Amino acid sequence: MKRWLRIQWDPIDEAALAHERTISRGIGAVIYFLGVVREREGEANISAIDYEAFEKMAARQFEKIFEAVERRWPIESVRVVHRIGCVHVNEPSLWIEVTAPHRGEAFAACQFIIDEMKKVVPIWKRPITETSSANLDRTARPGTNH
Amino acid sequence: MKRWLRIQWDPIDEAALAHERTISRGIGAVIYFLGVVREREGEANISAIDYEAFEKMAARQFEKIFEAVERRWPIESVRVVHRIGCVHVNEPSLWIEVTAPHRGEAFAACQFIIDEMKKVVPIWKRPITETSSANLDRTARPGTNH
Amino acid sequence: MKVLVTFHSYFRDLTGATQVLEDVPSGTTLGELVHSLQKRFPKLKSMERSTLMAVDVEYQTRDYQLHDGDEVSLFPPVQGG
Amino acid sequence: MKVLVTFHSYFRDLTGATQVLEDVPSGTTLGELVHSLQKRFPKLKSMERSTLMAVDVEYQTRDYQLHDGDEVSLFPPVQGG
Repeated sequence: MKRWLRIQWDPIDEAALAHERTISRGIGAVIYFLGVVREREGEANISAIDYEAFEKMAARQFEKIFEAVERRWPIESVRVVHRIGCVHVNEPSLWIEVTAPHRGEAFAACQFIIDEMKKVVPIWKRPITETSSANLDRTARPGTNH
Repeated sequence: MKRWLRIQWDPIDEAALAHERTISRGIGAVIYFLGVVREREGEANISAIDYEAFEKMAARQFEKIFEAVERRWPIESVRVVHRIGCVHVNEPSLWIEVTAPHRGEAFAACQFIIDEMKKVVPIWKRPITETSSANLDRTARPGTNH
Repeated sequence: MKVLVTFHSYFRDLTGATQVLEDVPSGTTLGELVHSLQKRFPKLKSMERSTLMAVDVEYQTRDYQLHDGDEVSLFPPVQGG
Repeated sequence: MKVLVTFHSYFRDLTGATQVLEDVPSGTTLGELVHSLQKRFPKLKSMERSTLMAVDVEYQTRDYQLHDGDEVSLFPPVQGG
Protein backbone atom coordinates (compact mmCIF):
# COMPACT_ATOMS: atom_id res chain seq x y z
CA MET A 1 0.00 0.00 0.00
CA LYS A 2 1.33 3.42 -0.96
CA ARG A 3 1.32 5.83 1.99
CA TRP A 4 1.87 9.52 1.92
CA LEU A 5 1.55 12.02 4.77
CA ARG A 6 2.12 15.70 4.96
CA ILE A 7 1.65 17.93 8.01
CA GLN A 8 1.93 21.43 6.66
CA TRP A 9 1.43 25.11 7.40
CA ASP A 10 0.49 25.95 3.83
CA PRO A 11 -3.12 25.84 2.64
CA ILE A 12 -4.25 22.50 1.26
CA ASP A 13 -4.06 22.66 -2.53
CA GLU A 14 -6.81 20.28 -3.61
CA ALA A 15 -6.24 20.77 -7.31
CA ALA A 16 -2.53 19.96 -7.06
CA LEU A 17 -3.20 16.92 -4.89
CA ALA A 18 -5.82 15.58 -7.29
CA HIS A 19 -3.47 16.22 -10.18
CA GLU A 20 -0.69 14.20 -8.50
CA ARG A 21 -2.92 11.14 -8.11
CA THR A 22 -1.77 7.98 -9.84
CA ILE A 23 -3.88 4.84 -9.87
CA SER A 24 -3.33 1.39 -11.30
CA ARG A 25 -5.69 -0.22 -13.81
CA GLY A 26 -7.29 -2.27 -11.03
CA ILE A 27 -8.67 0.73 -9.13
CA GLY A 28 -12.44 1.20 -9.12
CA ALA A 29 -12.96 3.70 -6.30
CA VAL A 30 -11.33 6.92 -5.21
CA ILE A 31 -12.57 8.75 -2.13
CA TYR A 32 -11.59 12.17 -0.97
CA PHE A 33 -12.47 13.54 2.40
CA LEU A 34 -12.08 17.20 3.31
CA GLY A 35 -12.43 18.27 6.92
CA VAL A 36 -13.43 21.92 6.91
CA VAL A 37 -13.36 24.41 9.78
CA ARG A 38 -16.91 25.28 10.80
CA GLU A 39 -18.09 28.60 12.13
CA ARG A 40 -19.70 26.96 15.14
CA GLU A 41 -17.40 25.35 17.70
CA GLY A 42 -19.43 24.18 20.68
CA GLU A 43 -21.44 27.19 21.78
CA ALA A 44 -19.29 29.86 20.22
CA ASN A 45 -18.93 31.35 16.76
CA ILE A 46 -15.31 31.27 15.73
CA SER A 47 -13.36 32.77 12.87
CA ALA A 48 -10.60 30.16 12.69
CA ILE A 49 -8.94 27.24 14.42
CA ASP A 50 -5.29 27.30 15.37
CA TYR A 51 -3.97 23.72 14.97
CA GLU A 52 -0.88 22.52 16.77
CA ALA A 53 0.85 19.20 16.15
CA PHE A 54 3.57 17.21 17.87
CA GLU A 55 4.78 16.42 14.39
CA LYS A 56 7.25 13.62 14.94
CA MET A 57 4.77 11.64 17.01
CA ALA A 58 1.87 12.52 14.71
CA ALA A 59 3.81 11.03 11.79
CA ARG A 60 4.47 7.84 13.76
CA GLN A 61 0.84 7.51 14.84
CA PHE A 62 -0.43 8.03 11.29
CA GLU A 63 2.04 5.38 10.16
CA LYS A 64 0.55 2.92 12.64
CA ILE A 65 -2.94 3.75 11.37
CA PHE A 66 -1.77 3.12 7.80
CA GLU A 67 -0.33 -0.24 8.87
CA ALA A 68 -3.68 -1.18 10.39
CA VAL A 69 -5.46 -0.14 7.19
CA GLU A 70 -3.12 -2.28 5.13
CA ARG A 71 -3.77 -5.30 7.33
CA ARG A 72 -7.54 -4.94 7.08
CA TRP A 73 -8.37 -3.88 3.54
CA PRO A 74 -6.94 -4.22 0.01
CA ILE A 75 -6.23 -0.51 -0.34
CA GLU A 76 -3.84 0.63 -3.08
CA SER A 77 -2.94 4.03 -1.67
CA VAL A 78 -3.62 6.44 1.16
CA ARG A 79 -2.67 10.09 1.13
CA VAL A 80 -3.24 12.39 4.10
CA VAL A 81 -2.59 16.09 4.52
CA HIS A 82 -3.23 17.81 7.85
CA ARG A 83 -2.78 21.51 8.00
CA ILE A 84 -1.47 23.20 11.14
CA GLY A 85 -1.43 26.82 12.25
CA CYS A 86 -4.38 29.12 11.71
CA VAL A 87 -7.08 27.66 9.44
CA HIS A 88 -10.01 29.95 8.77
CA VAL A 89 -13.67 29.00 8.69
CA ASN A 90 -14.57 27.38 5.33
CA GLU A 91 -10.98 26.25 4.72
CA PRO A 92 -9.96 22.57 4.89
CA SER A 93 -7.73 21.47 7.74
CA LEU A 94 -7.66 17.82 6.64
CA TRP A 95 -7.54 16.11 3.26
CA ILE A 96 -7.61 12.33 2.85
CA GLU A 97 -7.59 10.27 -0.31
CA VAL A 98 -8.08 6.52 -0.46
CA THR A 99 -7.92 4.46 -3.67
CA ALA A 100 -9.03 0.85 -3.81
CA PRO A 101 -10.43 -1.75 -6.19
CA HIS A 102 -13.93 -1.40 -4.71
CA ARG A 103 -15.81 1.34 -2.95
CA GLY A 104 -16.77 -0.68 0.14
CA GLU A 105 -13.20 -0.99 1.35
CA ALA A 106 -12.39 2.58 0.29
CA PHE A 107 -15.23 4.04 2.38
CA ALA A 108 -14.41 1.78 5.34
CA ALA A 109 -10.70 2.64 5.29
CA CYS A 110 -11.31 6.37 4.93
CA GLN A 111 -13.67 6.46 7.90
CA PHE A 112 -11.29 4.26 9.92
CA ILE A 113 -8.41 6.66 9.29
CA ILE A 114 -10.44 9.63 10.52
CA ASP A 115 -11.77 7.78 13.57
CA GLU A 116 -8.32 6.54 14.60
CA MET A 117 -6.70 9.88 13.93
CA LYS A 118 -9.11 11.52 16.33
CA LYS A 119 -8.10 9.02 19.02
CA VAL A 120 -4.32 8.89 18.73
CA VAL A 121 -2.70 11.52 16.51
CA PRO A 122 -1.27 14.34 18.68
CA ILE A 123 -2.87 17.37 17.07
CA TRP A 124 -4.79 19.94 19.07
CA LYS A 125 -6.98 22.85 18.22
CA ARG A 126 -7.56 26.25 19.73
CA PRO A 127 -10.63 28.11 18.52
CA ILE A 128 -10.00 31.68 17.43
CA THR A 129 -12.82 34.14 18.01
CA GLU A 130 -12.86 37.69 16.77
CA THR A 131 -11.84 38.94 20.20
CA SER A 132 -9.03 36.42 20.62
CA SER A 133 -7.56 36.92 17.21
CA ALA A 134 -5.46 39.89 18.34
CA ASN A 135 -3.59 37.37 20.44
CA LEU A 136 -2.34 35.14 17.65
CA ASP A 137 1.39 35.75 17.87
CA ARG A 138 2.28 32.26 18.97
CA THR A 139 0.62 30.71 15.94
CA ALA A 140 3.00 32.52 13.63
CA ARG A 141 4.90 30.20 11.39
CA PRO A 142 8.55 30.01 12.46
CA GLY A 143 10.70 32.25 10.33
CA THR A 144 7.90 33.84 8.35
CA ASN A 145 5.72 36.89 8.67
CA HIS A 146 2.62 34.79 8.88
CA MET B 1 -30.55 20.82 0.06
CA LYS B 2 -28.83 21.91 -3.11
CA ARG B 3 -28.99 19.26 -5.82
CA TRP B 4 -27.12 19.15 -9.07
CA LEU B 5 -27.01 16.35 -11.63
CA ARG B 6 -25.28 16.04 -14.94
CA ILE B 7 -25.34 13.04 -17.27
CA GLN B 8 -22.72 13.82 -19.86
CA TRP B 9 -20.65 12.43 -22.71
CA ASP B 10 -17.66 14.61 -21.92
CA PRO B 11 -14.93 13.44 -19.57
CA ILE B 12 -15.46 14.33 -15.92
CA ASP B 13 -13.43 17.44 -15.13
CA GLU B 14 -12.59 16.99 -11.47
CA ALA B 15 -10.64 20.20 -11.18
CA ALA B 16 -13.46 22.31 -12.61
CA LEU B 17 -16.02 20.58 -10.40
CA ALA B 18 -13.94 21.13 -7.27
CA HIS B 19 -13.41 24.73 -8.29
CA GLU B 20 -17.18 25.30 -8.62
CA ARG B 21 -17.86 24.10 -5.08
CA THR B 22 -19.48 26.55 -2.72
CA ILE B 23 -20.04 25.75 0.94
CA SER B 24 -21.62 27.67 3.76
CA ARG B 25 -19.81 28.49 7.00
CA GLY B 26 -21.56 25.60 8.74
CA ILE B 27 -20.00 22.89 6.61
CA GLY B 28 -17.45 20.60 8.27
CA ALA B 29 -17.20 17.72 5.81
CA VAL B 30 -16.88 17.40 2.06
CA ILE B 31 -16.73 13.96 0.46
CA TYR B 32 -15.92 13.17 -3.13
CA PHE B 33 -16.41 9.76 -4.63
CA LEU B 34 -14.99 8.79 -8.00
CA GLY B 35 -16.10 5.57 -9.62
CA VAL B 36 -13.35 4.51 -11.99
CA VAL B 37 -13.47 1.91 -14.80
CA ARG B 38 -11.37 -1.11 -13.83
CA GLU B 39 -9.44 -3.31 -16.21
CA ARG B 40 -11.06 -6.43 -14.84
CA GLU B 41 -14.79 -6.91 -15.47
CA GLY B 42 -15.86 -10.33 -14.24
CA GLU B 43 -13.49 -12.80 -15.85
CA ALA B 44 -12.36 -10.63 -18.73
CA ASN B 45 -9.83 -7.86 -19.18
CA ILE B 46 -11.49 -4.88 -20.80
CA SER B 47 -10.24 -1.67 -22.30
CA ALA B 48 -13.33 0.46 -21.66
CA ILE B 49 -16.98 0.45 -20.67
CA ASP B 50 -19.65 1.83 -22.94
CA TYR B 51 -22.33 3.40 -20.71
CA GLU B 52 -25.88 3.94 -21.90
CA ALA B 53 -28.53 5.90 -20.01
CA PHE B 54 -32.26 6.39 -20.36
CA GLU B 55 -31.57 9.99 -19.46
CA LYS B 56 -35.01 11.38 -18.69
CA MET B 57 -35.80 8.51 -16.33
CA ALA B 58 -32.29 8.54 -14.85
CA ALA B 59 -32.75 12.21 -13.94
CA ARG B 60 -36.09 11.45 -12.29
CA GLN B 61 -34.68 8.49 -10.34
CA PHE B 62 -31.70 10.50 -9.13
CA GLU B 63 -34.13 13.21 -8.05
CA LYS B 64 -36.02 10.68 -5.94
CA ILE B 65 -32.74 9.54 -4.37
CA PHE B 66 -31.87 13.15 -3.56
CA GLU B 67 -35.31 13.58 -1.96
CA ALA B 68 -34.66 10.53 0.21
CA VAL B 69 -31.24 11.90 1.21
CA GLU B 70 -32.80 15.20 2.20
CA ARG B 71 -35.40 13.45 4.37
CA ARG B 72 -32.77 11.38 6.19
CA TRP B 73 -29.73 13.58 6.74
CA PRO B 74 -28.90 17.29 7.17
CA ILE B 75 -26.95 17.50 3.92
CA GLU B 76 -26.21 20.93 2.46
CA SER B 77 -25.52 19.89 -1.11
CA VAL B 78 -25.22 16.90 -3.42
CA ARG B 79 -23.62 17.02 -6.84
CA VAL B 80 -23.55 14.01 -9.16
CA VAL B 81 -21.99 13.56 -12.58
CA HIS B 82 -22.40 10.29 -14.48
CA ARG B 83 -20.57 9.95 -17.74
CA ILE B 84 -22.08 8.00 -20.64
CA GLY B 85 -20.55 6.66 -23.82
CA CYS B 86 -17.14 5.04 -23.93
CA VAL B 87 -15.15 5.45 -20.70
CA HIS B 88 -11.67 3.95 -20.76
CA VAL B 89 -9.99 1.99 -18.01
CA ASN B 90 -8.61 4.35 -15.33
CA GLU B 91 -11.09 7.10 -16.20
CA PRO B 92 -13.94 8.06 -13.87
CA SER B 93 -17.49 7.24 -14.93
CA LEU B 94 -19.07 8.65 -11.77
CA TRP B 95 -18.34 11.66 -9.57
CA ILE B 96 -20.29 12.42 -6.42
CA GLU B 97 -19.79 15.23 -3.94
CA VAL B 98 -21.63 15.57 -0.63
CA THR B 99 -21.21 18.49 1.76
CA ALA B 100 -22.59 18.42 5.29
CA PRO B 101 -21.98 19.84 8.75
CA HIS B 102 -20.47 16.55 9.97
CA ARG B 103 -18.67 13.67 8.34
CA GLY B 104 -20.99 10.91 9.63
CA GLU B 105 -23.96 12.10 7.63
CA ALA B 106 -21.77 12.94 4.62
CA PHE B 107 -20.34 9.42 4.43
CA ALA B 108 -23.74 7.83 5.01
CA ALA B 109 -25.43 9.94 2.34
CA CYS B 110 -22.68 9.39 -0.22
CA GLN B 111 -22.84 5.61 0.18
CA PHE B 112 -26.64 5.70 0.11
CA ILE B 113 -26.62 7.59 -3.18
CA ILE B 114 -24.32 5.02 -4.79
CA ASP B 115 -26.26 2.04 -3.41
CA GLU B 116 -29.61 3.43 -4.55
CA MET B 117 -28.26 4.48 -7.93
CA LYS B 118 -27.15 0.93 -8.57
CA LYS B 119 -30.68 -0.28 -7.82
CA VAL B 120 -32.87 2.17 -9.67
CA VAL B 121 -31.12 4.56 -12.07
CA PRO B 122 -31.50 3.29 -15.66
CA ILE B 123 -27.88 3.21 -16.78
CA TRP B 124 -26.28 0.15 -18.34
CA LYS B 125 -22.80 -0.84 -19.26
CA ARG B 126 -21.28 -2.84 -22.07
CA PRO B 127 -17.68 -3.93 -21.55
CA ILE B 128 -15.38 -3.17 -24.46
CA THR B 129 -12.56 -5.63 -25.04
CA GLU B 130 -9.77 -5.11 -27.53
CA THR B 131 -11.53 -7.40 -29.98
CA SER B 132 -14.94 -5.74 -29.62
CA SER B 133 -13.66 -2.21 -29.91
CA ALA B 134 -13.83 -2.24 -33.69
CA ASN B 135 -17.58 -2.44 -33.25
CA LEU B 136 -18.12 0.83 -31.42
CA ASP B 137 -20.15 2.77 -33.97
CA ARG B 138 -23.32 2.87 -31.97
CA THR B 139 -21.58 4.54 -29.03
CA ALA B 140 -20.70 7.54 -31.14
CA ARG B 141 -21.97 10.76 -29.69
CA PRO B 142 -24.86 12.06 -31.74
CA GLY B 143 -23.77 14.79 -34.07
CA THR B 144 -20.05 14.56 -33.36
CA ASN B 145 -17.12 12.67 -34.76
CA HIS B 146 -16.52 10.90 -31.49
CA MET C 1 -55.21 2.70 -27.66
CA LYS C 2 -51.64 3.36 -28.72
CA VAL C 3 -48.65 2.65 -26.48
CA LEU C 4 -45.03 3.31 -27.46
CA VAL C 5 -42.59 0.69 -26.15
CA THR C 6 -38.85 1.41 -25.97
CA PHE C 7 -36.23 -1.29 -25.40
CA HIS C 8 -33.02 -0.29 -23.64
CA SER C 9 -29.55 -1.82 -23.43
CA TYR C 10 -29.29 -5.39 -24.70
CA PHE C 11 -33.07 -5.72 -24.89
CA ARG C 12 -32.59 -3.93 -28.23
CA ASP C 13 -30.39 -6.83 -29.32
CA LEU C 14 -32.88 -9.41 -28.04
CA THR C 15 -35.77 -7.85 -29.93
CA GLY C 16 -33.91 -6.35 -32.87
CA ALA C 17 -35.90 -3.17 -32.23
CA THR C 18 -35.43 0.12 -30.41
CA GLN C 19 -39.10 1.04 -30.33
CA VAL C 20 -42.41 -0.54 -31.25
CA LEU C 21 -45.79 1.19 -31.36
CA GLU C 22 -48.45 -1.13 -29.96
CA ASP C 23 -52.20 -0.97 -30.38
CA VAL C 24 -53.86 -2.48 -27.30
CA PRO C 25 -57.45 -2.70 -26.04
CA SER C 26 -58.56 -0.26 -23.37
CA GLY C 27 -57.94 -1.66 -19.89
CA THR C 28 -54.81 -3.59 -20.89
CA THR C 29 -52.30 -3.92 -18.09
CA LEU C 30 -48.55 -3.50 -18.36
CA GLY C 31 -48.19 -7.22 -17.60
CA GLU C 32 -50.48 -8.15 -20.48
CA LEU C 33 -48.56 -5.90 -22.87
CA VAL C 34 -45.24 -7.45 -21.82
CA HIS C 35 -46.72 -10.92 -22.18
CA SER C 36 -47.75 -10.24 -25.77
CA LEU C 37 -44.33 -8.77 -26.55
CA GLN C 38 -42.66 -11.89 -25.11
CA LYS C 39 -44.69 -14.00 -27.54
CA ARG C 40 -43.55 -11.90 -30.45
CA PHE C 41 -39.91 -11.69 -29.23
CA PRO C 42 -39.08 -15.09 -27.70
CA LYS C 43 -35.63 -13.93 -26.53
CA LEU C 44 -37.41 -11.36 -24.38
CA LYS C 45 -39.30 -14.20 -22.72
CA SER C 46 -35.98 -15.73 -21.65
CA MET C 47 -35.26 -12.54 -19.69
CA GLU C 48 -38.66 -12.53 -18.00
CA ARG C 49 -37.27 -12.54 -14.45
CA SER C 50 -34.79 -9.80 -15.22
CA THR C 51 -37.14 -7.42 -16.98
CA LEU C 52 -37.73 -4.00 -15.45
CA MET C 53 -40.74 -1.99 -16.57
CA ALA C 54 -41.33 1.74 -16.52
CA VAL C 55 -44.04 4.06 -17.77
CA ASP C 56 -42.70 7.50 -18.61
CA VAL C 57 -39.98 7.96 -15.94
CA GLU C 58 -41.39 5.80 -13.12
CA TYR C 59 -41.10 2.10 -12.42
CA GLN C 60 -44.40 0.27 -12.62
CA THR C 61 -45.61 -3.23 -11.79
CA ARG C 62 -47.45 -5.72 -13.97
CA ASP C 63 -50.88 -4.62 -12.78
CA TYR C 64 -50.43 -1.01 -13.95
CA GLN C 65 -53.36 -0.08 -16.23
CA LEU C 66 -52.10 1.41 -19.47
CA HIS C 67 -53.43 4.67 -20.88
CA ASP C 68 -53.53 5.87 -24.46
CA GLY C 69 -50.21 7.50 -25.34
CA ASP C 70 -48.25 5.86 -22.52
CA GLU C 71 -44.54 5.55 -23.08
CA VAL C 72 -43.39 2.18 -21.80
CA SER C 73 -39.78 1.19 -21.30
CA LEU C 74 -38.46 -2.35 -20.90
CA PHE C 75 -34.90 -2.98 -19.81
CA PRO C 76 -32.57 -5.34 -17.97
CA PRO C 77 -31.22 -4.72 -14.44
CA VAL C 78 -29.48 -1.37 -14.16
CA GLN C 79 -25.72 -1.06 -13.77
CA GLY C 80 -24.81 2.57 -13.13
CA GLY C 81 -21.58 3.54 -11.45
CA MET D 1 19.20 10.09 35.16
CA LYS D 2 17.96 12.94 32.99
CA VAL D 3 14.56 13.00 31.34
CA LEU D 4 13.28 15.81 29.11
CA VAL D 5 9.58 16.56 29.54
CA THR D 6 7.64 18.50 26.89
CA PHE D 7 4.17 19.95 27.46
CA HIS D 8 1.87 20.29 24.47
CA SER D 9 -1.24 22.35 23.75
CA TYR D 10 -2.80 24.01 26.80
CA PHE D 11 -0.60 21.99 29.16
CA ARG D 12 1.94 24.69 28.35
CA ASP D 13 -0.48 27.24 29.75
CA LEU D 14 -1.20 25.12 32.83
CA THR D 15 2.50 24.73 33.66
CA GLY D 16 3.83 27.96 32.21
CA ALA D 17 6.53 25.86 30.59
CA THR D 18 7.21 24.23 27.24
CA GLN D 19 9.93 21.90 28.47
CA VAL D 20 11.51 20.89 31.79
CA LEU D 21 14.60 18.77 32.23
CA GLU D 22 14.09 16.39 35.17
CA ASP D 23 16.69 14.51 37.20
CA VAL D 24 15.13 11.28 38.49
CA PRO D 25 16.50 8.19 40.28
CA SER D 26 17.16 5.10 38.22
CA GLY D 27 14.07 2.87 38.11
CA THR D 28 11.60 5.75 38.19
CA THR D 29 8.36 5.03 36.36
CA LEU D 30 6.49 7.39 34.07
CA GLY D 31 3.69 7.48 36.64
CA GLU D 32 6.07 8.58 39.40
CA LEU D 33 7.50 11.31 37.17
CA VAL D 34 4.05 12.63 36.33
CA HIS D 35 3.08 12.52 40.01
CA SER D 36 6.05 14.68 40.97
CA LEU D 37 5.27 17.12 38.14
CA GLN D 38 1.67 17.38 39.34
CA LYS D 39 2.97 18.42 42.77
CA ARG D 40 5.10 21.14 41.24
CA PHE D 41 2.36 22.25 38.77
CA PRO D 42 -0.97 21.97 40.65
CA LYS D 43 -3.01 22.91 37.53
CA LEU D 44 -1.59 19.81 35.87
CA LYS D 45 -3.02 17.76 38.73
CA SER D 46 -6.50 19.04 37.87
CA MET D 47 -6.12 17.46 34.41
CA GLU D 48 -4.99 14.13 35.82
CA ARG D 49 -7.73 12.09 34.14
CA SER D 50 -7.21 13.80 30.79
CA THR D 51 -3.43 13.52 30.64
CA LEU D 52 -1.90 11.49 27.82
CA MET D 53 1.69 10.33 28.15
CA ALA D 54 4.22 9.46 25.48
CA VAL D 55 7.90 8.55 25.42
CA ASP D 56 9.57 9.54 22.18
CA VAL D 57 6.74 8.94 19.63
CA GLU D 58 4.80 6.16 21.37
CA TYR D 59 2.06 6.27 23.96
CA GLN D 60 3.07 4.74 27.29
CA THR D 61 1.29 3.84 30.51
CA ARG D 62 2.14 4.83 34.08
CA ASP D 63 4.22 1.71 34.73
CA TYR D 64 6.68 2.43 31.93
CA GLN D 65 10.26 2.41 33.37
CA LEU D 66 12.12 5.53 32.35
CA HIS D 67 15.60 5.43 30.83
CA ASP D 68 18.30 8.08 30.88
CA GLY D 69 17.72 10.50 28.00
CA ASP D 70 14.05 9.62 27.52
CA GLU D 71 11.93 12.31 25.90
CA VAL D 72 8.59 12.40 27.63
CA SER D 73 5.53 14.27 26.32
CA LEU D 74 2.44 15.17 28.32
CA PHE D 75 -0.65 16.49 26.64
CA PRO D 76 -4.43 16.71 26.76
CA PRO D 77 -6.79 14.59 24.61
CA VAL D 78 -6.01 14.94 20.92
CA GLN D 79 -8.32 16.80 18.51
CA GLY D 80 -7.08 16.33 14.99
CA GLY D 81 -9.32 16.75 11.97
